Amino acid sequence: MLYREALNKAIDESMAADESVVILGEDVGRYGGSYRVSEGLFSKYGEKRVIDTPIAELSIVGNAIGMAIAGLRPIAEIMTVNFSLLAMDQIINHAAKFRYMSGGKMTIPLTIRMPGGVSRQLAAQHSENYETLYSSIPGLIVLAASNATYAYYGLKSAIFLNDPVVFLEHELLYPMEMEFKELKNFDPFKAEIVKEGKDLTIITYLKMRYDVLEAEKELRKAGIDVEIIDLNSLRPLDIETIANSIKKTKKCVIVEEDHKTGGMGAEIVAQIQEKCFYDLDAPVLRIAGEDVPIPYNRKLELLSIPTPDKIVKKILKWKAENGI
Amino acid sequence: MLYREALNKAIDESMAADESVVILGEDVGRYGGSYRVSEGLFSKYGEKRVIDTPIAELSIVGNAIGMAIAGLRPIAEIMTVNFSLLAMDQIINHAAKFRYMSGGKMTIPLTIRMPGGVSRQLAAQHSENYETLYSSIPGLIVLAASNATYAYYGLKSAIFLNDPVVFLEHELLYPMEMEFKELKNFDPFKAEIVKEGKDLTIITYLKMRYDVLEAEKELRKAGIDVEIIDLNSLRPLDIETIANSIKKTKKCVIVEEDHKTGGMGAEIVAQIQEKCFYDLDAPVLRIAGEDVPIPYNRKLELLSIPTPDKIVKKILKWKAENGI
Amino acid sequence: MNSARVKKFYYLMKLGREFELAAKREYMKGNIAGFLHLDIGQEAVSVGTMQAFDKGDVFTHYREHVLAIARGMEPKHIMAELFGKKTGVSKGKGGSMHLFEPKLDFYGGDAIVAGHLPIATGCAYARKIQGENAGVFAIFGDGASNAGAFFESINIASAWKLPIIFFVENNYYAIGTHISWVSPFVELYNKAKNYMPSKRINGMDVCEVYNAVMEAKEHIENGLGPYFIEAETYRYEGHSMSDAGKYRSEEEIEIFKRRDPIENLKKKALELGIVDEKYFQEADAKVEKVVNEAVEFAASSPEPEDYELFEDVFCKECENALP
Amino acid sequence: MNSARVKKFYYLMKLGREFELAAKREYMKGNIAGFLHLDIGQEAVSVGTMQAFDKGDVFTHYREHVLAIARGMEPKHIMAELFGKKTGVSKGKGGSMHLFEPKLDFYGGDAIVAGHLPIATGCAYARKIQGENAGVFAIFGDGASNAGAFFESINIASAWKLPIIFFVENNYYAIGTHISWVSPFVELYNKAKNYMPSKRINGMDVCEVYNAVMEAKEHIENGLGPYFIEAETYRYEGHSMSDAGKYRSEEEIEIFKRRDPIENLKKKALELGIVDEKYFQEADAKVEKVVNEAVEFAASSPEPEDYELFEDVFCKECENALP
Ligand SMILES: Cc1ncc(C[n+]2csc(CCOP(=O)(O)OP(=O)(O)O)c2C)c(N)n1
Ligand SMILES: Cc1ncc(C[n+]2csc(CCOP(=O)(O)OP(=O)(O)O)c2C)c(N)n1
Ligand SMILES: [Mg+2]
Ligand SMILES: [Mg+2]
Repeated sequence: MLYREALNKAIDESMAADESVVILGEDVGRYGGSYRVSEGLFSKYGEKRVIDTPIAELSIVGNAIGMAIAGLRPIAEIMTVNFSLLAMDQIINHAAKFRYMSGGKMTIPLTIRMPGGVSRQLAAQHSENYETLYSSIPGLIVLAASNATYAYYGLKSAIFLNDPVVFLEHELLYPMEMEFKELKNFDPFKAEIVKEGKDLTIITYLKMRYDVLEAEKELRKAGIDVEIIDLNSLRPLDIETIANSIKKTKKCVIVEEDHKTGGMGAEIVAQIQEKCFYDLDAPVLRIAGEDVPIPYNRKLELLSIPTPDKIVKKILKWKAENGI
Repeated sequence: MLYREALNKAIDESMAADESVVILGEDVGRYGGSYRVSEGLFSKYGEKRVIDTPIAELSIVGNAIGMAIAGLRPIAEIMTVNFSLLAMDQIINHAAKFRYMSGGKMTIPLTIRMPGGVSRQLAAQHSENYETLYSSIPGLIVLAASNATYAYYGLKSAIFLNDPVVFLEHELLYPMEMEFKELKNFDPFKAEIVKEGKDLTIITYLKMRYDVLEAEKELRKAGIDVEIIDLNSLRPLDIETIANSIKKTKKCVIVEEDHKTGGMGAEIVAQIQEKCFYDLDAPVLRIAGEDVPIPYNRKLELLSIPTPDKIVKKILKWKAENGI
Repeated sequence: MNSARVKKFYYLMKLGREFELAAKREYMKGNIAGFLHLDIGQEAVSVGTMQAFDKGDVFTHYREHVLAIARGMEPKHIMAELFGKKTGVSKGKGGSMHLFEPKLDFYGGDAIVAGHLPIATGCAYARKIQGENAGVFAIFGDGASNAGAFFESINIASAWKLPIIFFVENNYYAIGTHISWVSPFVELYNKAKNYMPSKRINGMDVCEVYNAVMEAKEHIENGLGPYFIEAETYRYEGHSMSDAGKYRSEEEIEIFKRRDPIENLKKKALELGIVDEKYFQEADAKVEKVVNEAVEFAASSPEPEDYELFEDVFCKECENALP
Repeated sequence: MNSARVKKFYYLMKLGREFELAAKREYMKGNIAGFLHLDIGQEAVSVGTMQAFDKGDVFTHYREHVLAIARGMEPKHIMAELFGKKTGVSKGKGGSMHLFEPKLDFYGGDAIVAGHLPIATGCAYARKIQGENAGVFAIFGDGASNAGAFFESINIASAWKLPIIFFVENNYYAIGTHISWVSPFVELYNKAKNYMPSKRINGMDVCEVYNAVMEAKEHIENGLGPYFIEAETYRYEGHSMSDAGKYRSEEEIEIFKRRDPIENLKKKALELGIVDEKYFQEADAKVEKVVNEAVEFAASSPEPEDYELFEDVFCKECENALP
């Protein structure tokens, strides 16, 4: 199943099952979504429930909050995470706070989908990972789908949770063919152990999962038995799964595409050292994007983010430096 | 000197020295600023340079960027940091990226001042610390003034730097009478060692400086000789000063008012463990705001943020737990 | 002028006024803190609108006590909220700026200027597709009419013919900023008139406000799309308790005080003989009692418990699902 | 119609068209990547506006190659930027969407829809207080006319009587969304007409565009405040290279192609006898040469060096000051 098909299936089935589910965003309707995620939904569910909006992100989210208050379950699509900055006030000051500041009276069952990440030469204004802008906010749930299975189950969970969820997708994953696993039990907040291993824990999420999987092959050749954890949920963070792994491996690397400073890695390191200080054999290594806006030129673009090759090199260097 | 007077003096002298310095924001002109920071400037410099804007934060920052492009040195005041979410797109997608994406051709000498923090019972939409929303962004400089001396010198530096600076102030500090030190050499990016000590490093910034100073008195009574570092600059982070202190004390606590998850503390911990892993006797302790929106009720509000009393208790507990 | 209606208007406006005067006193005593925005002078708007718009959803900003009272919220639960008590409408977590009561379709209480307008617009969209024609009432200040959120909302509401009334309380000031400095025109219905029927009314006259909203309500109920009303009004007090309002001349304030909505309604009703003096005395007495009870209730109510700090971040079901 | 001017218009429009056709070819070959938005069909707007607005500051969005050429930027440096080369106008860091040239007062190249409008407005404020009356030209699409940033800008420009021309290229589509679905009216000058002089023109006619901007320019230069022009136009291609543009009927595209700005200018000039066939042949040959040279220049230019990744985050002086 393609990644985007899994998302489409989750939305389609949710809309079929529950009349109150609606989707809104730029080009989500007649056009089928700029990444084809909402393809076919307009003709199936009609213009009332599949809503083409103007280019007005503040209103896309604001309108969706209003719909949620009125009893609908809106899925707001922000065309890419970059434009979500325009909707930040609605997401943070409104969606995330209404329940609390009303003493629990307001319920905002809202899903905000955002494609993001460094795609291919889209330059600084179209290539961002802003996950920590959301994962640092009380009142929000932040999920990040790296694969078709989680895309499907995670998005369905998001739609039917009664609280606001920021649902992150990665632009390079949409056309990828992926294995789809039928699940009996699904917990959207649980990290996935992608591969078990005993020497080293690598924590990652979204598209970097695949770069880590590539890197793992090389590391295996170098005799390192890696355990790979895909976070799935960025807020809350499944620190249990992480801590259990580190108790076993004693060593941890975080691979994220986002700029290093202030990225997800920072919070993960902070929680790890709180939970596993005495378990660690070496400092946690953060492999992340460089602290620069993303350049257009392909060579520079690739230099700005982790690649399988760089992941391997950095890990080997770090091991050598720390004598582990 | 009052904290707000130091800020006023910095703006006043900058405007007197350089015609291109202008200030814009809601109520900054005839009203004198909602925290009286721009008092007197309207009558002195006139409406062309002291600009009362509509309530349109996106435009306040956007307009200021345009002024900067035209050769002015604008100081944009966002009435409080909470409203800066509306200007996020201009700050991050524009101010922070224009230079890079133009290959160095565009220069944006812009200062964005933002009062923030948990003041007194202003509730969830008016009580935030959003510093990591900015300190995680390449292309921005983020300064945080905890005292009159830094307020004055730091703001002047910000105004005359040729890159965009987010300048954070704390609402509770404005009316505080503070010592003002004349400085010969000033580096806005250097952290301040507020107090030297040998047993324990406490890192803090903005209003928490004063809570830490209070707590220090108690800790001293308990025989702990604390070193206190006030960051001043949140991006870049003066990790040298931090690392040097930890090499000496072997123990570190971070005190921040912001919500713990994804706060400044996370990045600081991450950098500390990168630089000082083998120096630390215990995990770095983060004392921070709780992960909830800020409640109106005073008792709950105080429970949601660090106080001198809580700082002392948490440090003593942490010491005991780690046998240090 | 209908006698029963005038009585209701008078009672609610008076209750609003006295409630706020009491709140002001309690603020000075330190029983209320934070930002307290008084509606004094603007009661005709709060009462006239809510009496006319008696069904449908209401979205408002932080200057909202009288609106909430006129909508039917209990004064004692509002006062308790101002006191930050557990018995407050938002359990003491919201305060003056954040009154919410879904049971009355009253949705805050938003302290981000114009922030509630896209939300109200989205709610109107939902009501339209749900086939509920009572629609939405969104009220905001002159200052909000310069915000992107406002403009996007009138554009969308008009494009999609949504059942929503936009009601701007033009009291000329956004804190210390006069609308004429920051808007090309002071008559704000000009901002909407290309998008929807728009009119300017005297917001110091509760009957005029009531009639205008009744008309607007009919318009939206008939599926004719949005409607815009600008009411000229004035706040006698500063912007909030932390503002002395010194940027306005005594004369200007006097001019509006002469148009006081409560006094003038009473005078007119007496002149026309539709309500007698006795009613007003009784109403005033009742108001006094209700307000006193509200203050007592608030004062004697318990504080929230410590554990409540961590409640209401998410709904129970989510909280349980979370690790 | 003045012969010299017609020649200039023709040459620049043709250059724009051929430049973009070359860019399209190079994109297919893989020499250009990312988002490439072609202006084909809209050249009358890009050329007419820039020929009229020959002083002052220009702010634009991502569909900008022809505008940049008409402003005087070297085609080869633009093409090199599209190739991501060190010799590109933005050193290969910006790409097609981010062309900047402060020497020509040409400020991008903004890929956030409507994001450049508050910036242009602030620049106009600065020009006003600096006493430079050439003012500012801000161009954007129909899609941008629904954004809060657009509305705030016309409100502020009007309130402060700023020297700025707002120019909307109404090509009816924002990617696949027709303006009629998301705006209450398709004639977008209605959004501005309460705020400033506003008119709608035929954007397929370069002379009409030129004349309208000349008129607007006079207006802003005389300190009369902002001016709004809506030009009806059309892009023949999809939104960007990743969009096939299938949401539009062949007929619709044909109707506009019949109004092609380049062909029609040529035809008219020949009919009127103000420019002869020979000029057009020479111009076409020159265009071909310039475009070929641009492609060769781009192809043979070096890539940026690795270390450049870390340059231009801050200005040198700041970089040195930073720890
Ligand atoms: C987005 C935003 N910016 C600034 C503020 C600070 N602020 C609170 S009320 C206010 C003035 C609003 O004036 P108006 O809309 O006219 O309403 P009024 O207070 O007159 O009822 C301002 C600037 C805010 N709450 N939200
Ligand atoms: C704020 C924002 N939202 C969404 C996008 C994605 N996007 C890029 S171009 C575009 C359509 C713009 O249409 P229009 O303004 O009519 O200009 P045109 O492309 O027709 O020239 C959209 C939605 C964006 N770049 N910025
Ligand atoms: Mg007002
Ligand atoms: Mg368009």
